[in-house]
Order: sequence, then structure tokens, then C-alpha cells
Amino acid sequence: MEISKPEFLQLYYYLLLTRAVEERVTVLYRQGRIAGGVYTSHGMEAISVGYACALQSDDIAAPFHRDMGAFLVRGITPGEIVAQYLGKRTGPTKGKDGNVHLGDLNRGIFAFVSHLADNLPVAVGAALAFKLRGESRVVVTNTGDGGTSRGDFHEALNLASVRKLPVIFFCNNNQYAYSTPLHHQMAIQDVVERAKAYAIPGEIVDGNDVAAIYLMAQSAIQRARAGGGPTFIECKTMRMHGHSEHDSAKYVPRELLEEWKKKDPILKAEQSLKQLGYVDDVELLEVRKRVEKDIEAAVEFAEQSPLPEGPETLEGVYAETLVEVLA
Amino acid sequence: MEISKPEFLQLYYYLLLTRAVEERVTVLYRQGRIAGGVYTSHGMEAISVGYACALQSDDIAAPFHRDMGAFLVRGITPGEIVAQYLGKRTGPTKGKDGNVHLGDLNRGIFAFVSHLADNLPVAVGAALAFKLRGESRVVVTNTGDGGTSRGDFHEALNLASVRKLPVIFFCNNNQYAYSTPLHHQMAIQDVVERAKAYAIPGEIVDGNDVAAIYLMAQSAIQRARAGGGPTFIECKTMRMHGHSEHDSAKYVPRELLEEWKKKDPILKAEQSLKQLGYVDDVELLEVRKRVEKDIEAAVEFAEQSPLPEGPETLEGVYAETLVEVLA
Amino acid sequence: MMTTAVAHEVTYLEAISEALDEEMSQDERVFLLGEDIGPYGGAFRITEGFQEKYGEWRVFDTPLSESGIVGAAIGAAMMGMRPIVEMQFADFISCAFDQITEMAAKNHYRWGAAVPMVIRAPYGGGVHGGPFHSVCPEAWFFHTPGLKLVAPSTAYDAKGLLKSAIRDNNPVLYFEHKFLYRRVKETLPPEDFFVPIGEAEIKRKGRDLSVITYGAMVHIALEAAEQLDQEGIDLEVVDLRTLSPLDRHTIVDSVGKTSKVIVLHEATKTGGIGAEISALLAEECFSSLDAPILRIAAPDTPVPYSPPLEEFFLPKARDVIAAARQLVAY
Amino acid sequence: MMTTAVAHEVTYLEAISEALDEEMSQDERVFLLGEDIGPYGGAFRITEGFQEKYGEWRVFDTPLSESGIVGAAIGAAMMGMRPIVEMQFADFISCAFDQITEMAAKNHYRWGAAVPMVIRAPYGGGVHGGPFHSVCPEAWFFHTPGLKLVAPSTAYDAKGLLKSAIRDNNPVLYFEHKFLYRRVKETLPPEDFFVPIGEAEIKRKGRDLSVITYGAMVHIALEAAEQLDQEGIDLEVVDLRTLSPLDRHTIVDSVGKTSKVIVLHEATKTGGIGAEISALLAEECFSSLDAPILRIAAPDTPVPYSPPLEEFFLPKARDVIAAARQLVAY
Ligand SMILES: Cc1ncc(C[n+]2csc(CCOP(=O)(O)OP(=O)(O)O)c2C)c(N)n1
Ligand SMILES: Cc1ncc(C[n+]2csc(CCOP(=O)(O)OP(=O)(O)O)c2C)c(N)n1
Ligand SMILES: [Mg+2]
Ligand SMILES: [Mg+2]
Repeated sequence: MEISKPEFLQLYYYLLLTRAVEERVTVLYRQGRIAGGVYTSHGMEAISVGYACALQSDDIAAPFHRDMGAFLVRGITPGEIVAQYLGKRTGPTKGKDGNVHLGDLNRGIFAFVSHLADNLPVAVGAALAFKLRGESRVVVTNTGDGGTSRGDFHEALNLASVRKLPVIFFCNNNQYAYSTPLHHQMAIQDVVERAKAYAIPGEIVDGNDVAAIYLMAQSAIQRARAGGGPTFIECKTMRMHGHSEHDSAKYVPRELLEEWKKKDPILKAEQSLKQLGYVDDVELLEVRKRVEKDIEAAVEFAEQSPLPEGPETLEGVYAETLVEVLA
Repeated sequence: MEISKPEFLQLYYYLLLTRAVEERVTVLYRQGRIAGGVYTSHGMEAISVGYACALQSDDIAAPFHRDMGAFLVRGITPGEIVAQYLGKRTGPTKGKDGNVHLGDLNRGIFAFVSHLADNLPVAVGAALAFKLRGESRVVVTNTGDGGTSRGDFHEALNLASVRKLPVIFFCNNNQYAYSTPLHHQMAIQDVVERAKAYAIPGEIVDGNDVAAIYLMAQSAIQRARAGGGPTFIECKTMRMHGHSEHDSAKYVPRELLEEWKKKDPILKAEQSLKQLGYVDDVELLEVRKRVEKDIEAAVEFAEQSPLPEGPETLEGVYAETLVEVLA
Repeated sequence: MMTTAVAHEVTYLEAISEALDEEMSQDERVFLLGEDIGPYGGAFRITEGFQEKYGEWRVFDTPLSESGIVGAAIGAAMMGMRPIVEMQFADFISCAFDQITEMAAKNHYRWGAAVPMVIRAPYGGGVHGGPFHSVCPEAWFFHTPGLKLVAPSTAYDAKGLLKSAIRDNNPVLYFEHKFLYRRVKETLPPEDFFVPIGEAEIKRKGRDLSVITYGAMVHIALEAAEQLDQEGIDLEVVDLRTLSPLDRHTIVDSVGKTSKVIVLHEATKTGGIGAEISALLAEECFSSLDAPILRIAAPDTPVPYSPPLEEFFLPKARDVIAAARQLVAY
Repeated sequence: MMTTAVAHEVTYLEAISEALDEEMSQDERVFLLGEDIGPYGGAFRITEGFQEKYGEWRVFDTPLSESGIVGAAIGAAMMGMRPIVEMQFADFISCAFDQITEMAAKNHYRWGAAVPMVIRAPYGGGVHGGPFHSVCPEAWFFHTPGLKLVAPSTAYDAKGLLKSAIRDNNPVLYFEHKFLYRRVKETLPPEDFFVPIGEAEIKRKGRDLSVITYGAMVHIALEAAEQLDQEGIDLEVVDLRTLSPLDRHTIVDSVGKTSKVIVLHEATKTGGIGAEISALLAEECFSSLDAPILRIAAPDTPVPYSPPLEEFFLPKARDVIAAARQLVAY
């Protein structure tokens, strides 16, 4: 499969935007402006950008905590994201939740919960709805290497496979779960081995190669739409920052980070874009500038947004029961 | 590996005893003498008899609900078992729990809880204790095909493998989980495929061949004792009765049952015993007579045992704190 | 399945089947998932014949994965379906605890996505199920904002509450008492009817003393009331029907009128839902209370298996009678 | 790790480390398992240096599997070990709910096999953790017979209760409040000491009114007491310390003396442990009560993230003061 220039430029834009949003959020965090924790996808942006760009507008993304790219691609604005981090009323959770615990059904993206792997059965359920209604929509979800150790991972993949549901499981293998290296997490070398237990086709892809991820997502999505059932895609990558921004990650060997730094997904995308003859430096600079502007606007939007007021705490525990339904 | 005559005769005795105890319990159930449910291992006795006979006295068995043989081999008397079913004070749970929800630490056998697969992480934990203390003891546990779909199965096997713990996972694949056939339970053909997800060596064995199971258990146990870590053993078998004795199992094709009836583990053991020249019909009859006597004694013991009295309900919620420890 | 075109007597169990059947035939979004609910019709045969009628997808057997299927129901609910999950026994809901409390309960609060889902949980003792087939787990979920909890005591309420639960836009845990399945019967009206979630019902009006209860214990309270009537003690029996959100109004009103109260449930005492009722009354009805608030509940132990133990464990009409006499004499 | 040979000031967090260290060095059976507790020393650095001191097996990093590791701890405990599981945050205990309630809690009752295990659960709000890093989950387990629940409020209690929990022969859930980790300090005696499980402590003696509370709210109550003192209102502050089994005696005695009571906790109100305290008092202290039993607790919502919302959510000293004034005037 080939990737066209507009497609690649879109991927590139979102890679940059993701990096920029997270970097700005990190700065705000260091300034003490963000009350809660900040977990970035620095160095792994290709994964969620790649899979999200492969989705159609009525598909669903059910991301995990290092999938900033997916939120942006699905149309959550950088302003909303910064507002979410700042606990503002204009964030998609209106201050109810923090960091990337946000979602929007209208934009086809589920809100993650902290409890790792909980998002996977839920993603499977969305795919089940599509199957039940005979729609050709698909769901893409993601988990870390650590998250695959939880029971919900197992139950989700098994159910998806038994019922051949249109759901694609990404696994963001960044070699650590917080401080725990892969070999304390599982005895297998490649997380993709797990897929065999469910007879789910498994693939390994370079997690820093946005084009490869995009293309692989596309083909898995196509298969799923056609009734071929789930696919499991392991993205080999590296967590380049600490687990969260307060973690210096001393437990990660420096050489490992040095090595992976050279494989940075943005660098890699720029090289490919040039190799393919799609862009020159001038064009790249334009994208950068566009992103910078987007970020400035986002921060301004977020900063000018109001905080929620105390009594709003009490709102929204229950969804209202639709009157016409119970009539 | 060869199996000696005394070993095989022991296996045979426990096969018969298991069948006989369960048959008698079923009769009591039909007579309305047993308040709760009765789940038998009819036709699958070889599995728990086989693995339990391969254990040493200080090893641990962590059985599931169709492992009557394991209880008997570990030294729970038939009388105690019938007493347990009748809710008598002389049952190992003193009436607190029913059917095969019984155990005894002194005899190295854990009590199962209904929640399927919950026993697996617990078995792993016992193996962890052995490893921590540098003991060469092992744990054998068992699950049904259905039980392997639960998250605790996944978490248990993963932990056991990462830490190379001395635990052997049997899987009693009897092709149904209650009314649910295997293909609605998992998309793989053989449950043993699940072991690959943990890099645990997997084996398939004829679940109706007690000698084969015994020998396979022995070699897995040996490996585990020597620090080689866990093994997963799938026993192909068939549930010959309903899920419990109130279930007529109409959902199971009759032909399937007819076919498996010919492979009955007791028949099979008798054939092998004769082929090996270990016994003649007279000796077989002697074993049968011994079992009959055991059963009569058991029923008498159980029937003459007292029921617990109401206020005993309140006993035993907490273990007492040892005074010398807190001194 | 039964036809519901005319007034007809049904058991509590049949009432549940009817509710499912009616809602499934009226609303395509409703579907059922759980263990052995398809060809087998469920451990209690509540969905017998459903798969034939509604097809392999609207009634389907899942793998043995309580957490996974509750999670899947949540996802499907967010996509506009109205899933109903059957727990084979309520006891196994412990395996799905995390998805219920973390995902289902908090979803709408956090980001406005409704989770219209029902979890049916056959619960309760008296059927010799032992520690793992008898539990009353409702209080585990009572402390979790965002869930609705209902627990009918009659065939009418069983049907009406389940229909309301299915049409509710929130996750509803539907506690159906196994002991009542075939033991209570009632003639139900032929037309569609609903019992609103959040409304208790006074099952017996009385002057002297209120008994606040739900589930199988409603019948224990009514039995006690009948006997006490002969002694001239007039019990009011309030059936909560919905446990969350509580109908504080009806509870407070009843006790405001009678001034004396027994809180009764089958679940173990400490930390049970009865504690909240007592606390509510001690807070809001203090000035009208003429006696201590007595709670009658199972002792703080697992549910034992052996019949004499289970007999001892379960609250009885005689316990209510003794407490009522004590309160009247107070 | 700190040496404990002399009297020394430690934080609540350090007190926890000390208890672990002392018990591990005195008893080979004690070992730790959890996520990131090894080289990293745990999310809150409570086990920093432990792996170096005790080796890779007595302090080990597990896969991300709360249910699996609690199950494993149960198995090891039955084999004579004394495992201590660290939940990275108490919130994730929902994933291990089933093993705790079905396996650990019922084991001894069913077949006499003790499960001497501790689960450490860093809990509570005030640290801007949002809905999944702030929860007070203690009431989820309060209704489950067979578990012990403790929740210290001071460094002394944190150490003494943890040491007792480790030596207890039952599964103990140890709720350590994250907000207190570095905010409370105390000079601890040099010698081995224990705070017995099951005993509340009167943290402040008072005449007019009892506040029954635990955890971080003890400090809120004491703060309120100090301010009320200036108005001539004399608060008694009862710190439960152990939530299960409750020290009914101390609670009842205190209220018997003061005749008025506020029940205070950070957990959400409905179905919280405070409900049981109220119910207990409404049952056993009715004749000595001079006013309604007031509960102060968080509202029935998830814990919101944004600072103004969390501020609104958490009970404050001013709430206690207002309630106390109201009760005194009653
Ligand atoms: C059930 C659960 N247990 C523990 C945690 C705490 N925790 C948050 S992230 C994390 C590590 C996650 O590792 P991984 O799944 O590999 O994702 P990564 O952060 O490496 O992208 C842990 C242990 C959690 N969020 N959920
Ligand atoms: C967690 C859980 N869910 C549901 C049940 C109800 N149940 C009891 S046995 C059973 C089927 C078990 O099938 P399998 O594991 O294959 O064992 P088998 O009975 O076939 O030997 C079910 C669904 C249970 N005991 N535990
Ligand atoms: Mg990772
Ligand atoms: Mg089976």
C-alpha cells in the first residue's frame, strides 16, 4: 500500500500537534499550574496518530493514557485539552476528571478510566453494537504492555474473537509499565504472542513509524469492516519520559533512551516525507508554524476559560431518563 | 516411563472409589437427602485421580469442582465427603459449605470457591511460598475449559510464568461449560493454545487415560521441583452427566455421549491393567468389593453424624490471633 | 414465554420473563447477554425460548467472563443499545465489580456518556446454596454514586421495575430474589405497566410501627404483621423496591406517622442498607421517634450451607414479632 | 529506611516504612508484593531501599494484576507466609474485589484455613487525584464478614496498626491516607509497639458533643474542636482507627456521656461507614441521645478533579463547626 501526500501530511501535522500539546502541558505542569498528574506519549505519538487517522468519522476510538494523538485526530481541540488539564469548565469533562480522561460520543472517542485494561471490554462492546446492528463501523482500542497482564485484557480479547467483532487491539509496547520492565511483566518476548491464545491474527509494527502504523491500521480496519474479526497489533516503541512528569525514570538505562532518541517518530516522518519527495524544509516549517499557532490559541482559550464552581460537583451523577421513552 | 503394578492399582482403586462416592451421593440427592447441588466428575475421574496420585504428601492440590478424586487421594475420607454433602458437623467444613467446597491444610488440599478460576492465583501463591522458602514442594491445580475465560486464569498463569513457580495447571476440557460448548467459549481449537501467551509449556493428554495423566503429571511435577517452572496440561474429556444432577443436558448430542461412553476411564484402566498383565478379573473384583465396603462405611458414618446446631453459624468468621505472636 | 394480552396469573419468575419479552419486542435496542441464557434459557430458565424468538445475536451465550461481559454491555450501551446482562447468580457479580463501579457508575458524571444497561442478579438465600450461591450483595453497590439498585418483592413489581430499568438511561442493578421465583404469584394487568424507579410502596398500612424492608423480607414482614394483628399491634410495611436512589420521603413519612421502626433485611447486618435507613431516620426523624431504631438482619457471617445453620442465619417472622412487641412496650 | 533505636520524629509515611521494615527484619515470613515496589520503592516510595535490604524475592515487582497478586498472597498466606500486598492506589482494589470478598474473607469460616495477609491501600482525596486516584473505598469491604479494616490517622497509629495487622491471622485491609503521608509527623518511641486492632481512641476528650471519625477527618475534627473551644463548646473526638470490627464500646460510651453526636467521614455519605455508626447509636444509645445524629460526609458523587470541585466535595472543619453549633443549640 502507498500513502498519499495529503495523508502523510495529515499524519505529520498531528504528530507535531501531539508533541506540542504535551510539551506545553508539561511546561504548565512544571509551573505548578496543573493540579494532577501528566502522562505524556513523548516519543510514541506515532501510534495513536497512526491508528486514529485510519478511522472514519463514525468509527470509535477507545484510547488509553498515552494516546493524546487520538484525541486530537478525533477532533478534540488543543484548547479543550489544555482546559481539561487546567480543570476548566470548557474541558470535555467540565473539570470532573483530569488529564486525558476525556471523551466525546459525538466525536467518536471514549473516555479512558485509570484502571488499566478496563477500556478493552468496553471497546469490544461498542464493536458488538455495530455487529448487532449490521453496521460496518469499527472500534480501535489500545493498551500498554503492562495493561495486557490484567484479566480484563484476556476477557476482552476472548469475547471479541469468539464473536468475530470489528475491533482492533493496539498494544503500545514501550518496554516499561511505570518502573516495571517487560520481563517482569511477562515471560514472552513479544506481546503479540498473547494474541495466539484467542486465535486473533497478530502483527508487530515499528511503533515509531507513523506511516507503517497507519497502513497497518487501515488493513486491519478493512478486514474488520468486512467481517474478518479482530486484529492485535503490537507497536514496538519506548517510553521516552518518566511514567508521569514527576518521575525521573532513573530505572531506565540512559543508553536505551539515547538509542531510541534517534528513532524519534517525528524525525522519522520527516525523513520519509522527504524521501518520498512530498515536502521540502520550507513546507515542514509551515506545518510547524501552524502547530505553534494552534497551541498559542489553545492556551489562550484554556486560560481564559472559567473554572467550574463548587456546586457543579453535584451535577451529572445520573443521566436523565428520557421522558418520551417512559411515557 | 513405566507405571508399576502398585501404582496402577492405586490409581484404579481411586477411580472406582471416586465413581462410587459420586454415584452414592447422586442417589442421596435423588432421594432428596442433599439440600444443595451435586456436580459430578462422572467419566472424568482419571484427571484428578491421576494428578493427585502424582503428588507427594507435602505438596498441595488446589482442585476445582469436578475433582472428587483429588480429595479422596489426598486422604479426605469418603465418610467425610458424604457428611459434607449432608451438611453434617463431621464434614470438613462442619456444615458451613456444601458439595466439594472442602479442604484441609493438613492433608494438603485447598477448598475451592464457586467463582471459577479464583483458585488459580491462590494455587500460584502457594507455589510462591515454596519458592520463597526454597522448598521443593509443588502445587497442582485444575480448571474447566470455561474457567479459562476468566481474568484470574490469565493473571495466575502470567504470574506463575514470570516467576517460574512450581505449579502445574491442569485443564479439564470436557467440551462444555454448563450448556456452553467450547466454540462459544473460545475461538481456538485446543485450550492448550492459551499457554503460549505465557511461554508456559503446554501438553495435551487423553483425559480418560489415568496412567497417561499420572505419568504426565509426574514429569511436569519433576520439572517444577527442579525449578523448571509451570506446565499447562489439557485433558481432553467429556462431561458425561449434566452440569449438575438437576440438569438433563439435553443440549449435548446423544451420539457424543455414546462415543465417549466407550472411552470410560474405568474401562480403559481395566483394559490396560489386564494388558500389562498386572491383574485378572478376580483381583479387579477384590478392588470393587473393597470400594463397596468403603462406601457403606462412609454412608453409615455420615448418616450417624450430627447436624450442626444453629448457633454454630456464628463461629469461625475470624481466625484467632495467636497470643504468642502479639506478645 | 407467555402471552400477555389478558390479565393472567404469573409467578415472580414469569413476570421477569414477560418484562424481558415485552421490552425486547418493543425495542430493537434491547438485547441479552450472559452465560447459558441462549439455547438453555438460563440457569433459572428465565430466557427459555428467547433465542429462538429473537435470534442468536439478541440473546447470546458469552464466555465465562463476568467482567468482560459487563464491560461489553457498557460499550454497547454507549453506542445506543440497551443491553441486559444476566449474572448466573448474583454472587458472581464480585467478578465484575470493577467494571460496574469504575466504568459504568462514573461514566455519565465524568463525560456525560449515559450507560443504559441492566444487570440482572439472582440473589438471596433460603435455597441451600451455601456461601457462594446465596449472597445478598446489594450493599456492595449502594455506596457507589451513579448506580441505580432495585429489588422487587412481588410479581407486579418484578415486571414493572424491570421494564422501567430497561428504559432507564443509567446502569441499573436488578436484584431478583431466587427464593421468590416460584413462591410468589400474582394476577397482572394485560396492558404495559411500569413501576417507577425511586418509589417505595407501603405494602400494608399500619398505625403502631413501621417495618422498612425489601425483597424476600417483605413477605416475612407481612407474615409478622398478620400475626401481630391478632395481638392488636398494627404494623406498617414499607417495601423500598428501589434501594438506590432511596425514597427518603416515603420512609420518613411512615416513621413520622408511626414513631417506631424496625429496619429489616436479609443481608448481613453491619454495613447493610438498613444502616443507611437507620441513619437517615436518626438524622431526619429524631423528634418523632419514640423508641430505638431496631435492625433485624442476618448475622455477620457468610451464608452457611447446612440447613440448620441457614435456618439460624435467615431473619424470621418471629424475630420481627419479638422486636415489634419490644418496641410497642417501650 | 530509618533506624528506630531511639525516639525520633517521623512522618505518617515514614511510620509505615518503619513498621514494614521492623516486621520484615523480625519475621522471615513477611514479604511484599505489588507493582513498582522493588527498585523503584513504590509510587509513594514507602519501600525505598527494601529490595536492596531484603532481596529480590521478599520485595518483588509483580505484573499489573491486582486480582492475581491478591490471590497469590492468599495462597502464600495459607502456606504460612505473611504477605503484604501494596495497591498502587486504593482505587485499584476494585480489580481485586472478588479475591478479597470471596476467597480471603470466607476462607477461615468455611474450612478453618487462616489467611494472614495485609493489603495496603493508599486512599483518599485532597491530592487532586480525580475520580480514580482519590477514592475512599473502605465501605465496599465493611459489609463483608471475615475482613478486618484499619485506617490510622497519626504516625503512631500508622506504625502500631500496621505492625498489628501484619501479626494478625486474618486478612487486614490497611487504609493509609495519602493526604496525611507527609502532612502529619510525630515522635515515636524507640521500642516495638503495637496498636491493637479493634480499639478506637479518644483523640480529644470533651463534654458537649462527640465526633466519631477516622482517617484524615480526625484532623478536621480536631481543628474544629480547637475553634469551638473558643466558643465554649467542648468536642470529644473519637478516632475509630479500626473500622472492622468496630469498637462499639468506645463509641457507645462516648455518646452515652455527651448525648450528642456528629459522625464524620470523607467517604461519600450514602452507605458509608458513618451510616453504621449512626444505626448503632440509634439502636443502643437512644435513651441518652439529646439530638438528631448528624452525619457529615462527602456528597454522593465520584471525587471530582478540578480544585474548586474537590474543595467543595471534601468535608471541612467549618462543616463540623456549623453542625456542632446546631446540635448544641438543639
Ligand atoms: C488496574 C491498575 N493498576 C495500577 C495502575 C497504576 N498504573 C498506572 S499506569 C501504570 C503502568 C502502565 O504500564 P503500561 O500498561 O505498559 O502503559 P504505559 O504507561 O507504559 O504506556 C500503572 C501500574 C492502574 N492505572 N490501573
Ligand atoms: C465466575 C463464575 N461464573 C459463573 C459460574 C457458574 N458456573 C458454575 S460451573 C459453570 C460452568 C463451568 O464450566 P467449566 O469451567 O468448563 O467446568 P465444567 O463444569 O465443565 O467441568 C458455570 C458457568 C461460576 N461458578 N463462577
Ligand atoms: Mg508500557
Ligand atoms: Mg467444561
